[in-house]
Amino acid sequence: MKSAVIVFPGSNREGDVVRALRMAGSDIQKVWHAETELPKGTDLVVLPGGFSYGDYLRCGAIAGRATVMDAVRAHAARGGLVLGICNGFQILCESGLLPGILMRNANLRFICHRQFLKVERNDTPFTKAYAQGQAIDVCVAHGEGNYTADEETLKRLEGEGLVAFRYSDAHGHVTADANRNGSMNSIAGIYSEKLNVLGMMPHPENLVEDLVGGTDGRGLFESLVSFAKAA
Amino acid sequence: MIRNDVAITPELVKEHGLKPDEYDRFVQLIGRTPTLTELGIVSAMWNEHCSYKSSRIHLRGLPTKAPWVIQGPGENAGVIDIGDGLACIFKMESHNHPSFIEPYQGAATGVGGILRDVFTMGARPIASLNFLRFGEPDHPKTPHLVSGVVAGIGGYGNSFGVPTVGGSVGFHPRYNGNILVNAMAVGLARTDEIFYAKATGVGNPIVYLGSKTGRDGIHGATMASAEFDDASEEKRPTVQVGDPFAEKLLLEACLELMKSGAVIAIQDMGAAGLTSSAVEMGAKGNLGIELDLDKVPCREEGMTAYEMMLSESQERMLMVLKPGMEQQAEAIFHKWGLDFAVIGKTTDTLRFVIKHEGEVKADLPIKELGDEAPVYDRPWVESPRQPVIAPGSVKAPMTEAEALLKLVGSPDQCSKRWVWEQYDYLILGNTVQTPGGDAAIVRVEDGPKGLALTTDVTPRYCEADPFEGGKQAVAEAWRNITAVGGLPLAITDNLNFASPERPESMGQFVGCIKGIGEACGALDFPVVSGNVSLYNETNGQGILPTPAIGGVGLLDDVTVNASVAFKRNEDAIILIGA
Amino acid sequence: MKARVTVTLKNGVLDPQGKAIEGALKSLGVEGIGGVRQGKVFDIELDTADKSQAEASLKAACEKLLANTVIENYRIEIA
Amino acid sequence: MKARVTVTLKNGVLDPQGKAIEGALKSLGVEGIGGVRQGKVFDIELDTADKSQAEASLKAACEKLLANTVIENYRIEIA
Ligand SMILES: Nc1ncnc2c1ncn2[C@@H]1O[C@H](COP(=O)(O)OP(=O)(O)O)[C@@H](O)[C@H]1O
Repeated sequence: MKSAVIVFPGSNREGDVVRALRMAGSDIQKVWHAETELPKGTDLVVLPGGFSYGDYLRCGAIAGRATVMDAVRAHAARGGLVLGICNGFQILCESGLLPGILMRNANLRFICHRQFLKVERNDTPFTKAYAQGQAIDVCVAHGEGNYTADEETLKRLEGEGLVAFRYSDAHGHVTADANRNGSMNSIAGIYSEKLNVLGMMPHPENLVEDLVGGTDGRGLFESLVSFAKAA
Repeated sequence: MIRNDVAITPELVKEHGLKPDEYDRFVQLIGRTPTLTELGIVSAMWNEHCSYKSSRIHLRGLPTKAPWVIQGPGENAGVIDIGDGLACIFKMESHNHPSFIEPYQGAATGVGGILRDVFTMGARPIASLNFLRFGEPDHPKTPHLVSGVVAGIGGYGNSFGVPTVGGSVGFHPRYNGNILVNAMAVGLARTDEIFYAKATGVGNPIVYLGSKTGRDGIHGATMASAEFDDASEEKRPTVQVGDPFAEKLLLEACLELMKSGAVIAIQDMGAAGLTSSAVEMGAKGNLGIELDLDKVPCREEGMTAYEMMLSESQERMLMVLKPGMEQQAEAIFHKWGLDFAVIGKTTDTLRFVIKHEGEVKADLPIKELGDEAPVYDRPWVESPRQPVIAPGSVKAPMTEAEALLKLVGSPDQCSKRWVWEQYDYLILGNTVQTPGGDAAIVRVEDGPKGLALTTDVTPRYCEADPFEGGKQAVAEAWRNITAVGGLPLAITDNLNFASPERPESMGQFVGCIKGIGEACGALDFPVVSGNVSLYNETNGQGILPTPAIGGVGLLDDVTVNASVAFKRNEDAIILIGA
Repeated sequence: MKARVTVTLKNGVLDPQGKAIEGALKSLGVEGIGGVRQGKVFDIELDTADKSQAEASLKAACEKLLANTVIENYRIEIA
Repeated sequence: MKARVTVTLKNGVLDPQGKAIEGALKSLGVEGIGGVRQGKVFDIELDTADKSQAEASLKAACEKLLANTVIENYRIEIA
């Protein structure tokens, strides 16, 4: 599998996701934000975490309009896989690839902590390695992860099964306590209509080794690699 | 001919923080009355912060050498060899006063400054820590200061992309009017790719890199005295605002430029900005420096030479480049969207010459600005010994259970999770031990090595007995590192004290340094970098003597480490030590 | 030429920041605050002296970047 | 009663956000933008009908929370 990791000037978790992808067996190329094309044969585009352009206006707003995003949109339209993590999720929302927006956390603070996620479905290219309803242990690190969308959009996301992950407790129960940033319906990640684009706030790439906390994040990258190999 | 359009009055000299005898010394040195720009330059070079005039003779006593020390105090940061061709570069620095005035920006720019010190030497920052002291929790200012400082540290580090892995928070009424915000940064470089401030070669280009220069941080009192546009109704704020995004760009651009082989010398523009960075580069290299301020990228219109030389605008660097490499360097900086300008050259005159708008605004002997700075052996008195209290004579004020509850519920002892949850401590994927333990551990690249990092001091011990307190602070850092399985290698220190002009607080300073030196010597744990912050007091009330120690240790195999948590039911609990 | 662009949340869009500020003001003892909604202003210098050209530029700036028109409204005032 | 509070950076204070936006607008091909500085607006509902009381509350809100008076100015407009 070939992954293209897009690097914006203020990206800062690209190294983390490169490491996770490499461990899962992917080839990786970094792509500078000013590029107009993706490398030939790209299976997966990754928008990594960070503060793409300082994120002073709205997170991901400037990056969502960067040159390289036209190529990413074309890739997604062809059915290609796109994964946006944290700032990457914000960029996907700002670029129109996913609906809704990430607003300031309910307590207005940046929060970094371990967090369980309930896997809503395991029949997508991103989650085959997990069980449906499984609670996976990952971490979050963001100041603006409060998922917000209008009623209609929410209804559509829920109705069409496009919610990928929800904040939950260790048993997969979706509780108010587990939803620390205040996201609507405890949404931690969503898919595009065709299930080929995933945006999520938590960082699976930071939990791929026992030494640094755990391995529950691996499944996501392994799912992607085996999906691409099968295709 | 050097013109002087502003009369240098005793008041103006005083506003620049120079004592009359210091000013006389300067006049004698240059053989004439200085210009306003020159007065500004010398006030920056000879203040306590830059010249270490009250602390220098005492700091000389600290052990700074060991076989693994590559660079001790005197550069932007200390450097130690950690094997495999890798060096660990680290330093701690205070931003106490700015953080009291504007907690968010003060703390943020403190983090930015120390990160720059580390990457100026060619290192990529891999961890940061902080040491914080606030006044009483009930003091009306405390909540505002705490939330601003913590948010500022997080805001800068999180965006820059370095994990904040450790630190310390404490409260005491003696910090009511003077909080402490000390930040430590740790970076990694290859031992053969370390960069220094020393300029070499005559006629080499001096380039300015990073963000534009504004009127940030120019001293308030001098601001008022100089004739700026009276039209502006608001008093110009002197607060510096941090831009972590620009800093991240500066990091990447500097590292890329260093790789290209174009860099001869580099110095970040910290406090006293362009002045101290340029003087340092020249003086260290035995060279003169000539700057043409018309070339300096400015954010505001009509900036004077005085303002440019004293601006503390953040996220800026000064470099000496190999001749002929300017274009290549410029291309790298433009790729990262940063300013780049050749603003001067090295000379063989040993003079610091500043030109602006066709005039020479300053022409000073460069080495003397540093070497001839006043040095004081200030009077000090030994801190009075506290009586030893016989344990038997103390009556228990409460039961053990009550005491335990009170202790764990106290602001100093309670969990600091609410602080470090606002820091991204996981980014880079190498945090093996997170905040909340004795020392943090970060893996070095992909392993197998790891670094153990901690910041410590117990100020009330230093108040009770400076010598023992200084020793204890080093010992505690050493113990924290060994407790997680690391071999302690070296420390950085941040000596926060009250006014050196009061013999009692000078006595505390001297005592603590002696204690630190003694412990460092005994433990083979040298001091490789540090910072002195004096005059921490308000209305004659000094802070507790607070020499913060930042310790670094090495784990050869990072997978073999110990943590504070009890692991299993029925495990034996063993108490060791004297 | 100078202009000010004001970007505010559309009615009905939740504003966690405004809510939090409302709460904070109450706990600081500031009386009589019924509700708060936060928006942004941009003070913009324009290189042109032609008003209609300025308006076109500002509109483009708002639509392309300054406002997220899914959730935000914008208003342009040229000084 | 309704009011709007506008908070802007004082002259000379660095505005990293404005700088980033300026750069982005240029690279998006929006012409004629010379400079951008970003501020905040707060649209506030007041529980009172008494204008002077409202003014006092708003002033307190600004001084205590809405503006960082070390680096920001504020302006209150009551509708
Ligand atoms: N400001 C801080 N930043 C990061 N981590 C902190 C901070 N303050 C405390 N911690 C974490 O919590 C632990 C306990 O805090 P504290 O009691 O203040 O320090 P110590 O144990 O060094 O006396 C520290 O060792 C550190 O891991």
